[in-house]
Amino acid sequence: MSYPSNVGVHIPQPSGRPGDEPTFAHLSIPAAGTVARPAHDVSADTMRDYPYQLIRVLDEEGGAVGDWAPSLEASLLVRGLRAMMLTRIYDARMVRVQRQGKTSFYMKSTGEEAVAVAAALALEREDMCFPTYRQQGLLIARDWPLTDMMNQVYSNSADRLKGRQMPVFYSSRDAGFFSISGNLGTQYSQAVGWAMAAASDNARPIAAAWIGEGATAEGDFHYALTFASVYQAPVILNIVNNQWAISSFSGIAGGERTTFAARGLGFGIPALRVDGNDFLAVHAVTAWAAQRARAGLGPTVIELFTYRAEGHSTSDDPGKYRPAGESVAWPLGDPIERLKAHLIRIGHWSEQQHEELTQALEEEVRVAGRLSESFGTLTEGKRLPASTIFDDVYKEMPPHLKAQRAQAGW
Amino acid sequence: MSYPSNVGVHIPQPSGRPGDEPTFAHLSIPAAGTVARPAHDVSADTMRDYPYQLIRVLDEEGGAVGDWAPSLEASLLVRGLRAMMLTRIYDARMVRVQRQGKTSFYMKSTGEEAVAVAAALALEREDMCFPTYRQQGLLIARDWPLTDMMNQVYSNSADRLKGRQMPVFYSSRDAGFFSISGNLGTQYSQAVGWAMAAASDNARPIAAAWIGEGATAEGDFHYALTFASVYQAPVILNIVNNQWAISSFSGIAGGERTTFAARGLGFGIPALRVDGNDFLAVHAVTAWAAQRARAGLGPTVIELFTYRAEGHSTSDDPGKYRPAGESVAWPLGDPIERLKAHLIRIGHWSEQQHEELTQALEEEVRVAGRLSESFGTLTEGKRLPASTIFDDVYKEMPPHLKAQRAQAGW
Amino acid sequence: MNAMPKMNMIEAIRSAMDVALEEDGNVVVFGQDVGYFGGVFRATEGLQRKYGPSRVFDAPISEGGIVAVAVGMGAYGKRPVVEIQFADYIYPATDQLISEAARMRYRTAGEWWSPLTVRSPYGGGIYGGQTHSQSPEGIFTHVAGLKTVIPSTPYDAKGLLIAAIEDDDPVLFFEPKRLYNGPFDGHHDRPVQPWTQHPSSEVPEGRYVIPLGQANVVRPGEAITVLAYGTMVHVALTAAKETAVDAEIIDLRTLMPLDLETIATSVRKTGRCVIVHEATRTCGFGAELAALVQEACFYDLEAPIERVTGWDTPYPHAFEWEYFPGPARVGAALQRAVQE
Amino acid sequence: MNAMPKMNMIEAIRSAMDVALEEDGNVVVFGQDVGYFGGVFRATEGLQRKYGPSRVFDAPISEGGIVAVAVGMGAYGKRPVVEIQFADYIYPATDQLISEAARMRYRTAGEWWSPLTVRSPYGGGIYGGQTHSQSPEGIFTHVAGLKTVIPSTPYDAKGLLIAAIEDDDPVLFFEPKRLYNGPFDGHHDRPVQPWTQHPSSEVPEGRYVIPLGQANVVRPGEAITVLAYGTMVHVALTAAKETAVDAEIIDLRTLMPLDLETIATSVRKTGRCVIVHEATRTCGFGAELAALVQEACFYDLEAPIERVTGWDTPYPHAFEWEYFPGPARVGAALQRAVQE
Ligand SMILES: Cc1ncc(C[n+]2csc(CCOP(=O)(O)OP(=O)(O)O)c2C)c(N)n1
Ligand SMILES: Cc1ncc(C[n+]2csc(CCOP(=O)(O)OP(=O)(O)O)c2C)c(N)n1
Ligand SMILES: [Mg+2]
Ligand SMILES: [Mg+2]
Repeated sequence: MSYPSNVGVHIPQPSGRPGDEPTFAHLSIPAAGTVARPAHDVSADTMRDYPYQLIRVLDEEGGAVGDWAPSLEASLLVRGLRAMMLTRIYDARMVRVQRQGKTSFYMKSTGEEAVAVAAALALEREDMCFPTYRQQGLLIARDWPLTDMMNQVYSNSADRLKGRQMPVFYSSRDAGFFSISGNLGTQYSQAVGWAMAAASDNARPIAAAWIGEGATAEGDFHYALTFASVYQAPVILNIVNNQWAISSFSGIAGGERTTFAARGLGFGIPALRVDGNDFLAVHAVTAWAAQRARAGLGPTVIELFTYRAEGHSTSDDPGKYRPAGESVAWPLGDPIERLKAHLIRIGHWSEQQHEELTQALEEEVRVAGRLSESFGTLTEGKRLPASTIFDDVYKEMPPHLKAQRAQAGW
Repeated sequence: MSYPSNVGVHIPQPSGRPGDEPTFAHLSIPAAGTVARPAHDVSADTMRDYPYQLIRVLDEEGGAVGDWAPSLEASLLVRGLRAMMLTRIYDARMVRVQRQGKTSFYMKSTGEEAVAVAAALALEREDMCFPTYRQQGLLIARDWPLTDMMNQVYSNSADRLKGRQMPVFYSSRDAGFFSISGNLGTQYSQAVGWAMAAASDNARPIAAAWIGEGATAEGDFHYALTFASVYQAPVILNIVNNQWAISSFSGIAGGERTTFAARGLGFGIPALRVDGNDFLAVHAVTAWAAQRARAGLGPTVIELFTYRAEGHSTSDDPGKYRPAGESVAWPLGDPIERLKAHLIRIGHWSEQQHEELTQALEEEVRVAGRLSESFGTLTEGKRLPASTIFDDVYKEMPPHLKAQRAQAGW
Repeated sequence: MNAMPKMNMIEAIRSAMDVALEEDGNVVVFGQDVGYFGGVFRATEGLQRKYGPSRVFDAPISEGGIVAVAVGMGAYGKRPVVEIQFADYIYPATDQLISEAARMRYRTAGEWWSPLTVRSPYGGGIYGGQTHSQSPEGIFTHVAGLKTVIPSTPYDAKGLLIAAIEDDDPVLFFEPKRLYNGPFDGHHDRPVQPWTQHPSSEVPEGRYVIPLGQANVVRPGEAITVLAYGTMVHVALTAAKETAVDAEIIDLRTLMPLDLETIATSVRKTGRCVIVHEATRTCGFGAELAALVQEACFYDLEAPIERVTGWDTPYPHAFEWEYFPGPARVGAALQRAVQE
Repeated sequence: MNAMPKMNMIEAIRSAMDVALEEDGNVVVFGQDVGYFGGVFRATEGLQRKYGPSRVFDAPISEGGIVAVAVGMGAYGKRPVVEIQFADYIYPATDQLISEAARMRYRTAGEWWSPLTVRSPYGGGIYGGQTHSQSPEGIFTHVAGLKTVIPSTPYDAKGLLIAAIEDDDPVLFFEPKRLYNGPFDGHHDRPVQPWTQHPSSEVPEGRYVIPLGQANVVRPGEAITVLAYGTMVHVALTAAKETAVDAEIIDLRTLMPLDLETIATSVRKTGRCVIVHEATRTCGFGAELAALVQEACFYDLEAPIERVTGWDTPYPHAFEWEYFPGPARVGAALQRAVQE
């Protein structure tokens, strides 16, 4: 029996399902370097065509071309490459330990590392990030200790979050990384409030927020764009369009009729659409938006066009809803391979250096992992006293919680 | 002491406050007839400039000019004129009776009559309307009995809504007028669901929804545009931009940076911006959107550019927050006067007919009022038994409500 | 007729929707990932293939939009069954549920109504942390116009869900996700036995209804009345077994409308009452039960009514079993109460 | 020092924000129409002129956005005080309140928190119909991490609001709009006396605090304990006067955290308890109070705890006085209870 098609109301369908040949023929991918770079202070009204373009810098040969090609120190590019590689290796180990039953859950960012890492390197360290669960690259690019991240994933005795949050729901005030919420979208509108507060103090830091294309359907996305537009908040509103929201393709989020960048146009917010697997392009658009925000010129919406190369999480099996090999067919390639090729092309990197760095990073992750596991895992070893579950509900524990803690026998 | 201005964060300010000269110099009002009318079935991508234009048909001399000028029977125009006049006279009486203490509250639509009346006449009788509290013109244009409306305003013994709703929160399934909610915006997303249901039955009726520019900041506005875009629902999404939301000018809703029609652009929904005080223009854009929806081509966003000529409600005093005489300074004039001038110009109306109609309508409202008051008012005369407050919470009254009704002694 | 099929709770819930889709062309099922994929808990698996994408489809990640659209569809004449992927994510829909669905019939004196069913997995015990473990029923039982149903077995789940879908009032149908695969007894450190070994896994293929508003005495007893629903029914049974307290255990099944008569009859007999739920204690549904029981049975009560519930904290990831009101805590309460 | 100024409740609330804005540069006040206009109930009148639009400003009609932005500002280090124009319109903000503000401190083990205050007029009696009359406090008192405060006099309103603003946890501050202009005694058919004739209208100009979590015995008595808050405190006083029942009337002032000690001490003395609130009964805050009182005072109770509340229906426009639990209904309950 062939799969039924809908009648009457339109129900979006992806380009393929399991058993089909993966295809991205419906995407038009312009060549790198074809989009002009406006001055950072132009009026949003002059930029109405940007949501329909795709800013790309790295070409097929690893060259950096066009207006948007940033002039960055090779050392910074190597830092970026290293952070992306470390993120991927970290993800791989965390999935392994989850499979070993040492924690309950994990979420990879494979194929999307540039989204977080390039942004982190284009922002200043004091800028506040309001991420989703898929921007662990921000913490890594800001050199946050892997062991601390692992402690959270393990909910172990050294977890600063006291075992309260699911794995990957990190929080680090010191790293300018806001607490991850399980409720999609809430961080997006909060980021605008943070940015409004900073602006009202005439402070230098700006805010940057990330949201998945799927979660743009939540009310908080609308609140964020509305308040950012009304109060011209210094915030970068990133939309990570990785084509999938668990089993739903981007058409279910409203991606069939226009781009997600166009959402910004609806509010008169300058909106850029960028190749999310192109480290240089992501760095360039982030730097542009940050300069604009710091100049008091308000928010920018950035759609990062990328692809979720792996399952949604360790609980997910993408083989159930999308064609096998879709990630291989993805036309924008892999962010690590592309930056690597560029560095080699400009003579600042080699296959051997790459191999050595891979080894070194794997060892770094192994060491961090051993140290973290010495503080326990979700299922074994040291853990915090159970009585801690009554802490931090309020700043001071009210009588009814003291009574309940006593009832619990702690 | 001069009024303080803000520092740091941008806080939008209107063009004037009490004591200032009213000015609309910041608005650019194009001449009538300057916007081209696309075929009803063009792709939304070809219409990206429409949100930034203003569709006008009636010129200063009462002529109907340009592509959008509809060819309508004079009799229909007179019907429209009559409905707008009746709406205004009805509003005036209801405010008088509220001032007399016969009811608790009232809301006028003065200056915005064309928004509802022209749409009602461009839609089919079976099309379902999801209005706000300011589209009473829909009921009147659909010849709904004034007495029935007044019974609701008085919450009297003949009120079909059993005195449960505040005045003007009408509901009429027979008139295709959905129940008014006190919670702003909720009807907008519901309309999309109604339209999706109709489409899935391949039924002919479409849905039309209205929302104030202020309420577009609610999540339901975002839900409506998202679902309408995803499922290509046959719905007309009207945004009534009457410049004010109680004391907040449209800039507080996000009107400073772009038009409200542009919100539709963000979702790839064709979006038109129209002179809301121009009966012919409102009729024309509504007919265009209805034809498009009925042809299975999905939703249309329409921004109706108009002005709230009076206070928000009988509880409001606009003199406290906007310049006196702003409604007189409003550059788009009065919808009744403009249609009247057009009818006279084309030889189908006269000052004398207008005067006679005014008299007749005032008498009609007086008669309806007397009849309604014979069923009681909020404060005097017949009312329903108090025991009815326990009805309709559920389809069948559950035990706990029977018990409470007994406790109440009814 | 051939042997009764065995179903776990997910299968029973799927079967209920299958029956409803089959019997009423106006039933539509939608929500996040419920279409092609069949839902993250597989509750709608195969239904899109069987009934087509216009009746079973994926929705945007917008709980508010999902319920709003369901209200609109209901006004048109459809009978929407929507899934909120986790009860923890129902909050963006509260305005449409409380201000719209719940009040539509009342504010229009019956001219419009909202015949929708909102399915949502609730409760903890799957290491879901604070955002995949909540039990928010007590927020919605406070709202006049809403009905709230929580099943504890596959048989009840199917009969109650069909009743909920056929009901012309808005019904919240919270599914104890910890029971999807088996009658979890509260001992997280022991293997869960599958539903197949439980008599209530015998579920008829076709349509049958368990009327809303009728509680079920799952264990008759003399010593004390235990009021529970969802996961806690099985925990209470375990506690009674392990403490050998002759408890009369009542599975409420429907929280609103509540079967107060069955409750009061039992408490008048036993003179004692313990209330068990997984939700946080303060202002949880147990508070209403305690208030009602002492109003109805004051002169029969021989001991204070005790509530055994989740603590008044968010649901902690690593310490969920310290949070969860398991057999030990319930059993201790039973013993305290009978010794009073 | 010169004579104490007289304030009605709106003036006292305005004065509290004035003090907070003056003393702490991080306090910001925003909400719909609160800026230039000063709020539809005039609570912020003059504050924008005094402190400038960057500290007191109008917000879009987006309750969810208002609270979300307040959470973000709180994370930065501001102390936001936001107004939800009517409590009936708080629902679009439930996700940000319940999932975010309430849990921020917990989920980050204290690394972040949400020091915001949400002001909102609640309650009926102004012909506001079902969408301008609600009392939703019972929904939020169920949520761990939120505090809920409801004043009953100008003096308390100012002291409690300053305490709420200075509090580092999120506080819902529900204002009984029927009391804005006078101590409404529940007799809607009689002229309301202004606050000026009430001792609690003497309100100091400057800063003072009424600590959260402390109830107030507004009328000592021996025969029965009455638990009330907001508007119902004055209705209860009227009922006691009119029935000559020697009731001890406790104004809770803070619902969460609750001053259970003051309540239990009183009930142990009187042996009887009536709970009064305007919100619908089922799962209202009165349910928690009844559950707690019977837990704490079971052996002292001589009669069932009765709840006098709004009926379990939406608030009807034309029949609000049939819905409202006025002095007659409260008085009857007092008499029933003392006669038991
Ligand atoms: C409010 C809310 N609704 C639903 C979910 C369940 N959920 C978790 S992730 C996810 C998909 C998100 O997709 P997208 O926003 O595209 O981000 P991605 O996973 O692709 O990075 C869903 C539906 C949730 N966490 N919160
Ligand atoms: C959810 C919600 N928030 C706030 C209000 C209070 N309120 C009623 S009307 C109004 C202004 C609406 O302005 P707009 O949407 O522009 O419509 P208009 O009155 O101009 O027609 C406000 C804030 C409400 N009714 N519902
Ligand atoms: Mg995605
Ligand atoms: Mg308006």
